[in-house]
Amino acid sequence: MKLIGFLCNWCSYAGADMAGTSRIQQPGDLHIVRMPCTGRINPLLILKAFQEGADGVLVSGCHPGDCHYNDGNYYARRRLELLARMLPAFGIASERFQYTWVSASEGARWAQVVDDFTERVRSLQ
Amino acid sequence: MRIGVFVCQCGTNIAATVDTEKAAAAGSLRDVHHAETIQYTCSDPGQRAIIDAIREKELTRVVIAACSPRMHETTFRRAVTRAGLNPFMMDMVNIREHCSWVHSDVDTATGKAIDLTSMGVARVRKQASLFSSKVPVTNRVLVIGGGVAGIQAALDIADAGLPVTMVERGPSIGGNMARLDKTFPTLDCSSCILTPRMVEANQHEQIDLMVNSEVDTVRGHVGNFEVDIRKKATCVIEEKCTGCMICQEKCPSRAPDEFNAGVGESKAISVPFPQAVPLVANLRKEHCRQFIRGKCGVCKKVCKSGAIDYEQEDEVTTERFGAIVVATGYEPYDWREAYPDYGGGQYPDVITSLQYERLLSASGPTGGHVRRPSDGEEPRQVVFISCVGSRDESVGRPFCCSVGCMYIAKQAILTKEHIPESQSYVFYIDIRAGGKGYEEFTRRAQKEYGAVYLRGRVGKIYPSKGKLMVMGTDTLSGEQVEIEADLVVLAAGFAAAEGAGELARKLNISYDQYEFLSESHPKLRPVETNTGGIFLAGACQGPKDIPGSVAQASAAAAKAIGLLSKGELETSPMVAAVNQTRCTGCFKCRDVCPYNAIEAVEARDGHQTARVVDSLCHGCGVCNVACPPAVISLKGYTDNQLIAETLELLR
Amino acid sequence: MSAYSYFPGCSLTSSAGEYDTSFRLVAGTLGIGLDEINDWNCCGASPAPHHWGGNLGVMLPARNLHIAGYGHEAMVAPCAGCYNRHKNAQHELAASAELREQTSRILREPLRYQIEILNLVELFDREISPEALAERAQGRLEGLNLATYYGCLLTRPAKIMNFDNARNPVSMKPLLRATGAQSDHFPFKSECCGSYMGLAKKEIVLRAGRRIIEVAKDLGFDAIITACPLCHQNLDLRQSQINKTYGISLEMPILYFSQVLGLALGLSADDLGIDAHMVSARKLLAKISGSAVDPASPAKSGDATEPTATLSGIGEAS
Amino acid sequence: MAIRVSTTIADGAALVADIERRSGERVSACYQCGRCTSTCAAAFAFDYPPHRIMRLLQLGQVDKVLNSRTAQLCFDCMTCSSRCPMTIDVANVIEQVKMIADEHGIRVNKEKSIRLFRRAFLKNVRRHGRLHEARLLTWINLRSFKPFNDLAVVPLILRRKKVHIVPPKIRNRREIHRIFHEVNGNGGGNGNSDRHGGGK
Ligand SMILES: Cc1cc2nc3c(=O)[nH]c(=O)nc-3n(C[C@H](O)[C@H](O)[C@H](O)COP(=O)(O)OP(=O)(O)OC[C@H]3O[C@@H](n4cnc5c(N)ncnc54)[C@H](O)[C@@H]3O)c2cc1C
Ligand SMILES: Cc1cc2nc3c(=O)[nH]c(=O)nc-3n(C[C@H](O)[C@H](O)[C@H](O)COP(=O)(O)OP(=O)(O)OC[C@H]3O[C@@H](n4cnc5c(N)ncnc54)[C@H](O)[C@@H]3O)c2cc1C
Ligand code: SF4
Ligand code: SF4
Ligand code: SF4
Ligand code: SF4
Ligand code: SF4
Ligand code: SF4
Ligand code: SF4
Ligand code: SF4
Repeated sequence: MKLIGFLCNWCSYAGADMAGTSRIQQPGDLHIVRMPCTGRINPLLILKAFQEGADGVLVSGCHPGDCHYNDGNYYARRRLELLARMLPAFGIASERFQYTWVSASEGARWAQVVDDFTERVRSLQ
Repeated sequence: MRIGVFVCQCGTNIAATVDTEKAAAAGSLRDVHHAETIQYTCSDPGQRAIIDAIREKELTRVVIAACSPRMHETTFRRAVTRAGLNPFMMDMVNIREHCSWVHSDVDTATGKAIDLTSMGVARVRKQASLFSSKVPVTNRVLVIGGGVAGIQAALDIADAGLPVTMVERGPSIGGNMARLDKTFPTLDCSSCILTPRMVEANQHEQIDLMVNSEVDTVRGHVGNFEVDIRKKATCVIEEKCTGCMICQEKCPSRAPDEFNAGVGESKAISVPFPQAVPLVANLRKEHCRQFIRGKCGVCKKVCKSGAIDYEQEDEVTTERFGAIVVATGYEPYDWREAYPDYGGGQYPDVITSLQYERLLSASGPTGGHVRRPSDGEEPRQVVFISCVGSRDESVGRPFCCSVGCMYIAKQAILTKEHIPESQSYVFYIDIRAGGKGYEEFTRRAQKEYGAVYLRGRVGKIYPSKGKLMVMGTDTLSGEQVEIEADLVVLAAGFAAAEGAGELARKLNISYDQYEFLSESHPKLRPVETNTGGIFLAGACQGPKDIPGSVAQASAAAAKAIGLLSKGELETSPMVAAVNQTRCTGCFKCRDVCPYNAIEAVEARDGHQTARVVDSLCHGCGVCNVACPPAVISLKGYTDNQLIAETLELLR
Repeated sequence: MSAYSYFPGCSLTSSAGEYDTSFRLVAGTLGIGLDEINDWNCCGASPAPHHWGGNLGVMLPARNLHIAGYGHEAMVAPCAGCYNRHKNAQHELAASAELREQTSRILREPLRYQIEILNLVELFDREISPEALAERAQGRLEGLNLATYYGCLLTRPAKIMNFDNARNPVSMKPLLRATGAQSDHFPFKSECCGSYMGLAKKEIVLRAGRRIIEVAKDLGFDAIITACPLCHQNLDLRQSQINKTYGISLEMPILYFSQVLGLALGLSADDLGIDAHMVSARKLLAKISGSAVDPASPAKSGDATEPTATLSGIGEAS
Repeated sequence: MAIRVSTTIADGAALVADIERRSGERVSACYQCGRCTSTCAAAFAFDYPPHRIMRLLQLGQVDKVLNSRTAQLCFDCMTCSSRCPMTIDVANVIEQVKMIADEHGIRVNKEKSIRLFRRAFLKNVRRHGRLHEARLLTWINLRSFKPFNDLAVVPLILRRKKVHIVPPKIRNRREIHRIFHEVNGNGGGNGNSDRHGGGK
């Protein structure tokens, strides 16, 4: 399975680092791409990823209100919610896409997110 | 294009689960002309190997698969610079935190490491050289919070010759340490060591002390912050007040005594405590008759200096700073709601340790004679309970307060010194005494001062015939125990200062779920935050004792001084840029930019186009997505790079 | 007027008859309709779940829930034990389709189990506001200081009972205060009274009971208020045993929540079954000004029953 | 486990795992603060106070736990559970110990009366559908050879009309019999008593 995770550098990427530092085991399907901010994520990039055969795409950023760039994640949320609603029209099960928040101190939560998302996509295979 | 791939083994940290040789075989990818594994890439020989390979193989781009870029990106950017490459021609791939440490299966981890490395190669192939520019910085530091940590940081910075503004929201600096009686493990008198430093801070010509003040808004970024500071109206003109306390004496309105942690009473107008710095009265409107009933005016009448001004209003000033040190400290956890079994605050003789400090202190409400609040009697049996609101998941406070064990031992010793006939009992779970001389200190409390330590958490406290019955357990003997106490002292846990989270949001720094402010790296960047130019000192970052707070304060000061010492800062080149010839002038980018970093310029043909102001752009990339013709692009994270990286995985 | 399905439970039909009587009386006075569940059965109390891996403890209550579900949205179980058992059973039924199927098979009908289950405090809290009660009570219970006693079963386990704060229950307080009485903090309000150990392991119960009553007395309470027949039994019925065993004399009246509300509403102490208790509440009644009770009248002795009657019971059971 | 265990029933670790599964609790979460014991009204009568039960389970000493009087005496009041700082449902853990002890036929002699009580109670309910308190009382006293236990209060009870002389019965007793039959038929202790509905 090929899963892609687009993570903001400040919160979620650091949270994933924290999961690593704490050695919290996770399934190995997800590949993380570092972004400055979830606000940098172009929905078209996600569509493209699905088009090229991604089994799932996960986007994770800072909690609302905690964005390193003040409100980049609000822009992201607006764009990505729209995308999520459109996915079925492209024949992509909406379960294959998830948008969530993980902070730099939430290593355990990150691992849980990976676990759940992987499991969710796997059950669709 | 000649790309080099270096796969780090990190000793066994990576090599134990990732077959690094196989990962390096991404060397067979297009444009890759060199690949090797290195045992410790960040070490000196490791870096040298990279530099040598760049030179020998004439590499033009480099991928390093190792730990998190948050750890060593700068290290390796510097290394490739030494080899003559543009620092941004290097890209890191995280095969440790995101791979070897979270997978135990070698095949899984190796497969993923190969994927991630190839993705890195795909990405670096599209990378362009980037160049940073320099901006001048403001040579002034803001210190928020005037506890021992804030004072230390301010003095260190001011002594280095930089002007400091210290913003304290209370009426005096000194923080919680000013409330303490003696300090462990040496038992020196807290105010004897703190007061001189408070005075020094006040008199230092480089330090501008602002009490009763708070930070309103923060703009700008490292090197050039612009801060609005609100000085709250206290109805006392600071410059005129001499601290004579006549107003306090004559004021008819009682008010809680905040400095004494609620033991004892004060007046609506008061000097916070005799050693306060600045020694100035302040009036609390919520308790003052003049404001509640519209009539009194006594203080104004008796003040010989004419310092009272009921019409005073908040003042907001704006200042520029190059760096900020946050030292907002802590508050004792409000245990009452969470521990109804301990009376929930209804028994006057169940008090917190901080309140007990005030009862022990010669400058406290009882003049240093330990008297219990209910009837003023001298207690004979004193029970201390540790970890109240600490190490307790059921009330959402799983962490250790880190000082409770120590100050309980201190207070048990002091109790014996004050009342030789007294007997102290200490309920504890583990005794945490990790510092220098600490363990010896807690042993002394038991051996020399006869404190009886019982290992167990107390179940219930209830009043009975003028005493307090403490029902607990001694888990070491396995017995339930019950102690008749005259006074019960709770080591209430550490909580972040009220509003710490809100301040953090203003400063754009992160904080944890308990609102303790987050350091950038727990070991290697313990005083930095994730936002450049903002540093942490003291208990605002997490539970800490005085030595720890002071050490961190000096470290934060050193960081701030270091930052400003060069007079200018290199800006990150990872900013957005507009392809002006194709820009339509719709300004969707300007609408979304959180930093107003986009301005309009007139092109030669007269139509308006967008331009990014490098020094204002933070590189978030929000504009990149908003631009309809996709002509504004974030350097280092261009669409091409992200697509290449993604497609490489799905290949 | 809202009608509730009513589950009295075994205790309220025998040893705690006065709880039943006072509850019905107060409910009637307040216009709360009660329909007793037709042909209800014992909920299994604590031995059932402890004995057969829990399923017996689910199915006995399930039958009651099923019957109560005909035509009612909510049922009230004044006995804290019954309340607890039924809520537990409901929780387990909700979690297990297998259990639901099994129960349906036994009942030979698709099981209905989702009826809302209320305890008595919850019910009154819903049906009368403190302000309304205060108006009707006109401070009748002024001068009393009443200890609220919740015991274990009303609030625990918190995740399932979902009632009040398990560490610091407070729900009786507003209504008690509305009666004009004082109700100070009682530190032993959620302490265990010894539960059903009374019959099998008396020393535990006596010790637990002693402490609860002693502390209440020490703190100057006039009575302990409970909403559980088992608590009542352990504190009232056994008080003489406590006194005897420890050579003390406690004399602490234990009243049901419903009885206190009844007194506040001006109902007669006799009708509320105050004298059914072992520890007389007469002194306490004398303290109340303007009460409908005549403090002078001596405790009524119940119709004397021949003690031999119990012996026949022994004969049959053994 | 490096610690020597002298388990007579089965391998300690397996049973601890079983207790954990049934209760949905992790015994390793306990950090031995003793608050459960501090709050327990019955601990004085136990051989192992609740925190030591948790400790013995952590060490895999299941035999001691299964044979303990604690397992029989604990009345599941959940005071400990509601106070545990680690939010462990201690009472539930002990409850599972008790059930496993029952399933293994362990009889803790000193605490016979409690078993007797439970049996008598259920027998009573099974027969009538409701409980006859007087009968229960006398039956237990006879069986436990303490015929005068509680007898002093009996006349008082009777005088206050607290007990019916005629046993209460419900009409549809067949349904009750079917319930008893069903749970018996299913072999009882199937670990379905997790009151959190399947663990945490
Ligand atoms: C009972 C007790 C006894 C102790 N005994 C000892 C001891 O013997 N030895 C020892 O080493 N340690 C002891 N400690 C720990 C010691 O108190 C702390 O380590 C120390 O006070 C931390 O200093 P600080 O400057 O970081 O924080 P603080 O002392 O809390 O100072 C923070 C300051 O920041 C201000 N502030 C907060 N928020 C804002 C804001 N938004 N804007 C502006 N200002 C703000 C506050 O008003 C305060 O003045 C004890 C602690 C307790 C509770
Ligand atoms: C088994 C163990 C495990 C640990 N695990 C952790 C952990 O997981 N996390 C953690 O945070 N901490 C851990 N620590 C603690 C950690 O090792 C220390 O905190 C840290 O190494 C201290 O760094 P330092 O630079 O002060 O001292 P050191 O690492 O001791 O460095 C001092 C250096 O000074 C040199 N030196 C000494 N004398 C002289 C001299 N006269 N002239 C010139 N050079 C001299 C020495 O050769 C040495 O290179 C652990 C410690 C131990 C023993
Ligand atoms: S306000 Fe006036 S009276 Fe009060 S302390 Fe200051 S100078 Fe003295
Ligand atoms: S106006 Fe009166 S009440 Fe107010 S502070 Fe002054 S003296 Fe006190
Ligand atoms: S320092 Fe001591 S008192 Fe404070 S939480 Fe840690 S163990 Fe408890
Ligand atoms: S001496 Fe070391 S090992 Fe022992 S308690 Fe202290 S920190 Fe732990
Ligand atoms: S990258 Fe972010 S900060 Fe920079 S111009 Fe674009 S929106 Fe503004
Ligand atoms: S969004 Fe694009 S096209 Fe529009 S002004 Fe900005 S850069 Fe130009
Ligand atoms: S209260 Fe909880 S953590 Fe403490 S000893 Fe008991 S079970 Fe363990
Ligand atoms: S449930 Fe058992 S162990 Fe827990 S407090 Fe009650 S009697 Fe004690």
